[in-house]
Amino acid sequence: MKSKKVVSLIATAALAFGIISGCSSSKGGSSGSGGKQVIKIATQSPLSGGSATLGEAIKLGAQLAISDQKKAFAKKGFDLQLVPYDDQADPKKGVSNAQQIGSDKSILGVIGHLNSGVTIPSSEIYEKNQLAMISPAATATDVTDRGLKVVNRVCARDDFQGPAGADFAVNTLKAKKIFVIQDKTAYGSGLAEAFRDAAKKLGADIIGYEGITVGEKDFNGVISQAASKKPDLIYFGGVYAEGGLIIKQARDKGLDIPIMGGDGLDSSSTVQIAGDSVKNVYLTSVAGDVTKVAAGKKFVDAYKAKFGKGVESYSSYGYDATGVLLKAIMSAIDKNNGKLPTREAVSQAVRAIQDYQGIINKVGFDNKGDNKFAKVYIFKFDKAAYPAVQQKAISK
Amino acid sequence: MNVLEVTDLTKKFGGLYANTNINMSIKKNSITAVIGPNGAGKTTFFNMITAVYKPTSGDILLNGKSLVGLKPHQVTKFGIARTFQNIRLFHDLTVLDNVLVGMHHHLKSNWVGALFQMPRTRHAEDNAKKEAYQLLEYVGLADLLNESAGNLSYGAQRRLEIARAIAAKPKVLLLDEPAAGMNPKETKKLTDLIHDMRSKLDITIVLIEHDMKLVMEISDYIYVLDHGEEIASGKPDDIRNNPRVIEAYLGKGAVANG
Amino acid sequence: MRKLVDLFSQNKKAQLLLFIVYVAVTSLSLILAQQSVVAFLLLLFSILLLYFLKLNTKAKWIIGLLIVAVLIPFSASQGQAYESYMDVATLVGIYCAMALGLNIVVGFAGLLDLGFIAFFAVGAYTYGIFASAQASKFLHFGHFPLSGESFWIFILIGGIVAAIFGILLGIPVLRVKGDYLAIVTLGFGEIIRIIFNNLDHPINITNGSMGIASIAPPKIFGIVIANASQFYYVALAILLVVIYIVTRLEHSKIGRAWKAIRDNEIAGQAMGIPLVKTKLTAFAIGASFSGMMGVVFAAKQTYVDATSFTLLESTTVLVMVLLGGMGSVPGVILGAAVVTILNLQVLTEVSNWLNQLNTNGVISVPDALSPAKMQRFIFGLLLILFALYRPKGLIPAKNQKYDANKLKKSTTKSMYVEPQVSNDKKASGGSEI
Amino acid sequence: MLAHIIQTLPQVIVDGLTLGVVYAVVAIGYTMVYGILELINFAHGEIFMSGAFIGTTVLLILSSVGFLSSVPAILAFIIIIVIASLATGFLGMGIERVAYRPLRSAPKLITLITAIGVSFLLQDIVRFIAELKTGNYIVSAPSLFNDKIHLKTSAILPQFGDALFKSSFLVVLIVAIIMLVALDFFVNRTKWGMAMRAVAQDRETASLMSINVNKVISVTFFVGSALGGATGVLFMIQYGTIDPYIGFILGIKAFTAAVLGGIGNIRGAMVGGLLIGFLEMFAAANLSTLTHGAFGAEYKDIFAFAILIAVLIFKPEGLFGKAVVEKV
Repeated sequence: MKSKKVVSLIATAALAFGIISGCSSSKGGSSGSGGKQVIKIATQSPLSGGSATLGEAIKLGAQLAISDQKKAFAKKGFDLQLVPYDDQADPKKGVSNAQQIGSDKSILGVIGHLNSGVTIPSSEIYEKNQLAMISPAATATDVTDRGLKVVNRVCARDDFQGPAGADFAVNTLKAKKIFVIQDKTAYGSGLAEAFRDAAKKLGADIIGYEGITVGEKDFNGVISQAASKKPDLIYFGGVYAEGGLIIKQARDKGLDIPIMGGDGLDSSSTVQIAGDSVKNVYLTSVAGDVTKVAAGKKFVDAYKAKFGKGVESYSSYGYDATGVLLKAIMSAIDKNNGKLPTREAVSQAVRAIQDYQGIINKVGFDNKGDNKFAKVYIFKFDKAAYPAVQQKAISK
Repeated sequence: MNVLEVTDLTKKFGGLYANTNINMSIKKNSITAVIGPNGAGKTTFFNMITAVYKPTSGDILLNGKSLVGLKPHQVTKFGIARTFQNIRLFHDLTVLDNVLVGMHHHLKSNWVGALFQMPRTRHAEDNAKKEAYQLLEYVGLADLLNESAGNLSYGAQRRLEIARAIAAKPKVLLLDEPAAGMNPKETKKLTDLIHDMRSKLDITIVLIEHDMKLVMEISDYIYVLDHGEEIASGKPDDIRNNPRVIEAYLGKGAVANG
Repeated sequence: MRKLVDLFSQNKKAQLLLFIVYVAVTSLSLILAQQSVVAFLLLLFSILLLYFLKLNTKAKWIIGLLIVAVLIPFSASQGQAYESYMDVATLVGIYCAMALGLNIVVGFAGLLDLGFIAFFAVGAYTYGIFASAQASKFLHFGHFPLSGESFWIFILIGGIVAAIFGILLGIPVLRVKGDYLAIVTLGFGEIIRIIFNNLDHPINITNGSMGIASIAPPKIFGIVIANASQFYYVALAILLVVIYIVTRLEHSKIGRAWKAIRDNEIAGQAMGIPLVKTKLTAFAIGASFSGMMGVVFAAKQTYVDATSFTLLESTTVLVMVLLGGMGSVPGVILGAAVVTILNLQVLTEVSNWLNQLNTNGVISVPDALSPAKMQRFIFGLLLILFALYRPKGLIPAKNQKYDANKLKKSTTKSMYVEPQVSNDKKASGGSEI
Repeated sequence: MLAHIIQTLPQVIVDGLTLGVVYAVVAIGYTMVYGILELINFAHGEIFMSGAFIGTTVLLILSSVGFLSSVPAILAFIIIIVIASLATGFLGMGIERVAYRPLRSAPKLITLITAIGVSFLLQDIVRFIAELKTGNYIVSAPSLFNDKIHLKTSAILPQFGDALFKSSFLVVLIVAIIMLVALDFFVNRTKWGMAMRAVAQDRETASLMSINVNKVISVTFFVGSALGGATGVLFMIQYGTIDPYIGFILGIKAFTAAVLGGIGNIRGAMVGGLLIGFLEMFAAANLSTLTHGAFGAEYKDIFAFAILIAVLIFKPEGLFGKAVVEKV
């Protein structure tokens, strides 16, 4: 009996100390290299799970922006650092991370999240900590409609992207009968709903509105249903993992009609999964084609050189969002006579930004935190290659 | 007076008859043995009485009330407790807790009472524990009250099963091969215990047993089953000399030769 | 050396002294260090030490409560990471209560439930729907959202609704046994999640995959509870109630009945235990703990959607129970604390640390191996190792010991008057073990 | 409404058959292990997934060395499926040896929990190998059989629409049928199959009859896992994209199929798999038509689980199983 108890005690102690020793060295000092004051920027995006490709892009974009501006901050006596957090696309994890981010006083701003479902609860914590958040990708209307002071985004809202897609589908592609599929996530449903409502208003006939299960590989049932109803266009609200397969399986069923999706399809993985079937696929994205402008080409090259992979849709927005944040921090530093500004000052400075020249488009926040200059871009895949060809840019 | 009346009890598994038209009348405060070769359907018979199996046809009456269609725990409440051929104790519970579980149906305590530590519940629990301890003393396991039941020796486990069964305050106690695996000394003590239970606790006992010495010594009345059918019944002496019984046990030749 | 250890394990005063020194040092370091996860964890660890001290139960409870309710919040509040620590501590509380609920079902009653998180979801949605504008979308009377004061009633309502779900699930499901039960509950958990994720049409009850946002924070005496440090006390209070209920029930008639049917269903029935009723009580009570904490969770997050209630979550709670020790209340609490902290704090911290080393070029660990992504790997390994080498968990379940002397001095008259065969019980009972 | 359902029926049957045979072969893996050990091998879905990944790896290696262009696709396919099934067969044996055998006398709950542990472990190991190699754990493979086949079902009955499928469907179907027939032969006609059935009946008696029980169990795991791995390859061939999490939900559905057919009964598992595959496809295609839009395709999984629960409640022994009476 006695020995059992001792064993269990030792086992527990070993486990606990194992835990502890693991993070004993993780104590972040408040002074960085060369006695400079540390300014940290946190990113929160899914680095694991089904949308990791997109989450990773945000992180890398931010990383590039920070390494670009490290010198400028060093001149002022600050050491700029990035702390990436993995929210696993899980609201609970996001909130818990947000608490940790909030408690690290050297963090002056957050870039993230990818998913609106995670952004909404986490931003409540940022608000309490007066910590500025700029999302490159959360498109749900609720993100900014709650009127939080610290919440901003550089991308367009669902109620802009969805209708813009609907407009293109109905008026440009002349689709009369549209079949809508969505992935039953906050992102996919939000977008698909906005698209559906707008398309209805424009006079299109929505002949089906079906949900699929994220993580599955066989969508033939829904596609058969679609095929039998002979639509002019299929719209998919969701991300590439399912989108790519839906495109492929629809083509296998002889559906050579245009298929349209949102920014969740704006990834190299879509092409990888769908292969040649990706031809005649349209997508709306809140991020434009970076290669269209000179600054963008430079960005693409720098990104490739640094990380060894091509840009994804949100790479540039991750970069821009970080750029906006850093600009705000810089101006807050200047206002504070070169000393470390407060979080409050930074979040005010972020909201005050009216005219920041990003890689593709400008950034300027309205009183809710939405980007006044946000645009929606329409792309089309002509061949099995990423990125797709930009067709049109739509402003508000 | 008969406590337990079984009439035309039949159990069919698929196309196989495990018990066919069994009739028994068991007198109050008697010791009755059910014997028969392996596979004669003795345990099936016990299982029907305790509602583990539902009879295909026939009736079981306890003090005139039918038990057919009841759930096993209801049968216990009516006053039948049992032990098992392959011992079924609550291995991870202590010896005393095992006995306490036996008192489940007549223990006046419910979970609301337990939550709020109501005096009535507490009182009932205290008394139950004392009673359980006395039962352990009775079967000779009092020293082991805090031991896990699974750690007991074979003989002790058998006795604990009996203690647990009488904790349910049954009118009829069914013992399924209580002496299996016991040495002669243990068997002797078991015999004493069974006798004592009958005389002191006013319990009617029905037992399945292969140890003929024990059966002959202890029983008031014996039923013999073979191939699911009742082939003989009577006092020990009658059964000892019954040719059908000898045939069942030793085969046809045995009778012809003898 | 061995003697010294023995001596120390006997000496109450020395133990107590060392314990006090330990607590003082860790809480001081937590106060002085601006942000030290280590100090925080070490301070939490003191609870475990306390558990192994040779003190009487009451003293342990008082000391433990003082540490948990006063010392930890106080020491943590001196640093910047206050809210972060308290958030983790709140989640520890929530998961402890859930794990204790599951422990009733799995540990006591021996029913493997792989869909346990469904009840948490039920609780969370119950509060979420009525404490936000969501309810007005399908109810055409009453004013929604309900005010934050309703939170306190909703803790009860959430528990009751979850218990009802537990019974509804139990009635059909309990007809199957063992492995089948595991699969059916798993299926049921998934069904509940899918339904919550889809129930925005035909009637919009849960707002589907968009989730329910802007859930009213609780209010008491006009004070709005919005910070993790405040939720901590709510969670703690409920957890204490849960612990009280669990320990009381464990040593009551129903607790014995649960364990009896776990050990041997057929013998349990033969001893007069109504099988279905007993199992259903286990399901209902276990579920109600989960439901109560679901309410707290919804209020804390101010947002609920179905992504928080996946199968991985059910398994996480199961890991807690198994790691701590099935059927062991202190074990399960420890298991829940270890897993939650591991998940939320340690893995994240280690990943961040590795990442820092990566960016500074000290070492190069590929992203794929980041510990934060290894949750399944770690859980899987823990499950296998514990099942193989320590199936009874960190703190194995212990049976309540009875004092023979107390039971001997009987005042009541029993029907079993004099022991007959107990004369030579040594020979027949004890010696053969 | 009915016209629409009839019209899509040929296509639904073709698609349901594809998914159904995948379920059926995976279900057999569950049923074999359950029949012999009374253990739900939770990790079986992950063995299926591992098979898919091993197959993809072999395929990618073959295509990178230019092997694919020089030989017919069917030969490459045979090489891939053989390698994958051998590898997963040994994987299954190894899992049994390490994680299940030491626990054979332990309570079932514990074994079930290790099985869940193994399943998590495999998911993550495959995930980080895939991620290390490709930077993304969703892996796509080049397709081997891409010809489209047009089945003129409308010629049979004018109400029918036509069905379209890829040639990979035929490969999947034929290989699955070959595997099912071979297995049936193996279990019912060979010495090992007889030993397996004997061990499933009564382990102790079998061991008295000089059957090496451990060896038989190992063989069972090998055969079941090899089938699972081969099915993974079929899945990869048919759908082209895999990730480390495909095994879990598919495993549960395949288990549902095994239960539906009567667990322990190999032919039952086949029928159950086909039935579940077809019902799922039918639900996805027709639920919203049937309920006038109240419930859409997103409810199809509820459909599958509801069937499982209903079967377990009303006919726990399954459609083809025999009721077991517990010996008291």
